[in-house]
Amino acid sequence: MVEGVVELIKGNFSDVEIVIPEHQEKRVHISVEKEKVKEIAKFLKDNGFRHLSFITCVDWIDEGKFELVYGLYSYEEKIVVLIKTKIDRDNPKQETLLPLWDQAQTYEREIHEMFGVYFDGNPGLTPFILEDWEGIPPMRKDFDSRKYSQITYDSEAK
Amino acid sequence: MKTYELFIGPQHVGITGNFSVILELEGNVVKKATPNPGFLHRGFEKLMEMRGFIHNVPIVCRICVPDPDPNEANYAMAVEKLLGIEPPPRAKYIRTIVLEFSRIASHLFTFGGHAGSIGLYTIPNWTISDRDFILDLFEMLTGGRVYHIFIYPGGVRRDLPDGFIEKAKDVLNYLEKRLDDYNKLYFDSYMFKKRARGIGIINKEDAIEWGVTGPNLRASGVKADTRKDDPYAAYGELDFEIPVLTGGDAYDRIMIRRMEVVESIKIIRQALDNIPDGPIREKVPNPMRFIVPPGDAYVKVESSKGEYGYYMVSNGKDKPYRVYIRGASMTHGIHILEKLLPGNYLADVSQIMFSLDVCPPEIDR
Amino acid sequence: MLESFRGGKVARWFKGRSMWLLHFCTGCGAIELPPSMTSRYDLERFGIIPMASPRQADVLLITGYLSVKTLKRVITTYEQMLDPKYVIGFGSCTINGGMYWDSYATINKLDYYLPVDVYISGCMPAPDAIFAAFLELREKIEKGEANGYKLYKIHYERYKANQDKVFKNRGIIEGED
Amino acid sequence: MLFLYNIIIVPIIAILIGLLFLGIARKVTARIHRRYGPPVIQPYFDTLKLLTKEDNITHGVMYMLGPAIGIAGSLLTLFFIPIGKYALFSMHGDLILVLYLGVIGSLGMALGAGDSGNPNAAIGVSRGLSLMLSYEFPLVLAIVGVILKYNTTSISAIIQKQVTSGWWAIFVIPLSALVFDIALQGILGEKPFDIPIAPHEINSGPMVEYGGKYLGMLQIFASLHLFTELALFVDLFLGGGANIITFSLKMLVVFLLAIFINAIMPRFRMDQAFKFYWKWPAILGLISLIFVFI
Repeated sequence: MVEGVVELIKGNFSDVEIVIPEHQEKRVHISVEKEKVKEIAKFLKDNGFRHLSFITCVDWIDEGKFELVYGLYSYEEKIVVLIKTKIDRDNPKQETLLPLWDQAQTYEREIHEMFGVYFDGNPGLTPFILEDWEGIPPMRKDFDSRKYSQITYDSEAK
Repeated sequence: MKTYELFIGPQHVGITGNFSVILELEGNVVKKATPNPGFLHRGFEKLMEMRGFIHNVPIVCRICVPDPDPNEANYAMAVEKLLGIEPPPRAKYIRTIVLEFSRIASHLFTFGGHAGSIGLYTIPNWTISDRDFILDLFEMLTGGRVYHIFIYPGGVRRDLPDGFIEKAKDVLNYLEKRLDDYNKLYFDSYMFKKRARGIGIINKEDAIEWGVTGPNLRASGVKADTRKDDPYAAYGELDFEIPVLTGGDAYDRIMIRRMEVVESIKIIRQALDNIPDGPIREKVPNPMRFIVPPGDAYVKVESSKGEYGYYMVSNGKDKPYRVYIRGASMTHGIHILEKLLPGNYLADVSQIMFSLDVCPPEIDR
Repeated sequence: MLESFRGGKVARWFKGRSMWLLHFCTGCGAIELPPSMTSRYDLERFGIIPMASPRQADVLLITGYLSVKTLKRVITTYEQMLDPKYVIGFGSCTINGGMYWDSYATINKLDYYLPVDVYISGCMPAPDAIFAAFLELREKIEKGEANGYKLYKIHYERYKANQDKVFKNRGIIEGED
Repeated sequence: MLFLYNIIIVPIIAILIGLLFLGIARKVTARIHRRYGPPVIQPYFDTLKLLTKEDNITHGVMYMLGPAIGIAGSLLTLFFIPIGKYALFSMHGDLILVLYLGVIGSLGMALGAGDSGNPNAAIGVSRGLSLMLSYEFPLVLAIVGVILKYNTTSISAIIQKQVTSGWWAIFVIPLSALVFDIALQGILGEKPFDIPIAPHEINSGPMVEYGGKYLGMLQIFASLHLFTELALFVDLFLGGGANIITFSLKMLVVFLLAIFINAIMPRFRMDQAFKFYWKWPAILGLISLIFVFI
């Protein structure tokens, strides 16, 4: 149950903000400091949340922050927990989750490529989906896809 | 022994789409596999940030080509969650019917692909042409064969046309009959068992740890299905089983899909029989000013490949602030392939990919 | 004499009746190819079968949008094919970018980078449309109008300049360096 | 004069019939797939189209010579195999000679494909040679059975003895015929033994770099090869034929059997094929030999 999970987290971590979103069953959103992510992920993993669903990133350009979102799922409780943390946009660095889940590699590689977030301790942040990409990572809000497409693809070379 | 490099794809018959795996081989045995995705990258997540909430409906279905409807359902559900509305019951049933037909169509495609990869070309011809009957149904219902643009936020686009229920039942009866034919040639075939048994085994613990989802997870012995665990559409009201096998090899991964086709037929029959009357669409904001209150939501459905999730963030404007799409093949196609392929023969590489049902557009988006 | 026979009417007639297409799913249009090749529609009745290697194929189907990463492979593949070779642009995406017109990853007009003989409009073109395209290509071949491969040689500078504009690093195709 | 005439006319007939058989195979397979299928003469279109394509690649001398060696090897074999009543060359021991010559064509292909420098082709060649190693053993067992039964190594004499006794060898030594037929599936490269050209695994294997006129030559080689091997089966086990038409019909029956199996079978992996050939057909061949001795 959602309440059980909330109690569990509250009992072990004091400085986390827990939100149970409206209209959404079986979801718990928690916000933590970026240093705490690995610790809390490890705790949740030991308590049944063994499936790393996804890792993603949201670019809050007005605040100057990147928000990393980790989705964990428990096959026993059947609840999704989203761990959110905000990191600095100018120097985006975060500790890797590789020691906990091997498959974090795939997601971290993608975020590195699409947002330019650097994951400390991840050795394989090589180009993934894009090839020979130069300039700002494409998923950032200040990258204008429409303009890029117009310049690059809408006209012939002179 | 000397190793050499072999490219499987992107231009290769044994690849599940536009995708590439670079193999390091020692003789006939794979030593290292490096999947190289990105050939189908269109930047959907970026495109969706540039389009209004209602303008995104036609493009989301393009994300996974063989099984497009989970995308539409996911997108609609995410918007509904943020708006705080529920679709009417009739719309939920119609969604269930469409989703399950889409699952059968996708599984038939997988059977064809896998049978082709072990050299049995009769099965692709049969399954893919039988899949066409489902596409005909879709054409009747939505007007499109492959992309349906049918599941809207708040409901569905059209009601069932006249004669649809009878025609759908005919197709189901026909498919059920055809499954016996496939059995004779494919599922019960001695050669199929000989080729597929014991190939690419994922055991139960690894399956959970590596993030395997969907039919591939159930083939490894974990009873987990979003349709039961986190019911959406009308699945909570219908009676169906979750088939589970324990082998975790290519054979079981194909057989579990065969069992799922039977369950899907059962689900559609129930949905067709019990479909309630009523409206098909909940009131949504004016399409010209489709504003969604700020918030974020993670929704997921069980697609034919596995857990298919959308994480949507809205900042109260008329466009989504960010949409993240979690395709099931993201793990299956990259991480699991890296783990599974080493140690196998070159001859089984394509078979393993098809049995995992890797769908490259989901990875690249 | 041999040369004139090769380009002659008889040879063209055979070419129109045996179009081998390359098994290369470059985009989502490839989803309609299996239905058109299998029992219900059966492209093989026109002598059209998929071929595994570019050396053996005559027709390159560009099934939908092309990301720049794929375009690089497609051009290499096209250059590996033997003359005479034909290109069919499949779906709206090859004509003007389709619904990915503002995407940073996909090209908009295939015609800038490769000579296209026949276009199929729509998204996605149904098997009937594919059949129509192949029959039109056959007609063009028989009339000797399907000259894309010659144009590619004549205007190679132009095509290459366009290709170089979108490739940051042409070089050899690396898998994983 | 007649001799020279035949040396030209026989190969042409063989190629035409071989290509027609390939067309029939495609049509029959299509019908099993519940498809309409291409016209029966589609392989003629394909071959002629391939021969008129321009070639703008080269991979070295062996690459170009490979198909030629293949065709030459097959032609040589063809001349020693009686077709209908007519045998171009006939002598004692020609059955053993045919066994040797039959390999030359495939070796030519292997040399050519190996020169193309594509790893897929190299893997295909190595698979092809391993497959040859696997089916040669049961094949030889079957042929030794025939030789011992009729006490001669001349194909013409074997046909003669079958015709005079009134019993075809397939009824006298059915096990040997069965073993030969299983080996034939591998020789013709039909499923479950189409391992060397498996498209899903190695992108059509040895042929991967061949295109244009070289592929056209390979088509001709394939048709000749098909004709030769089927003719050998008909000669050894079905009592040859009175004229070319009955002979072709007998060949067609054997070929259709191969096509039916081809359409309903997945393919073996190489190690499985090797094990299979050295197990069941080998045992059956040995049992057949014991029966022949008794």
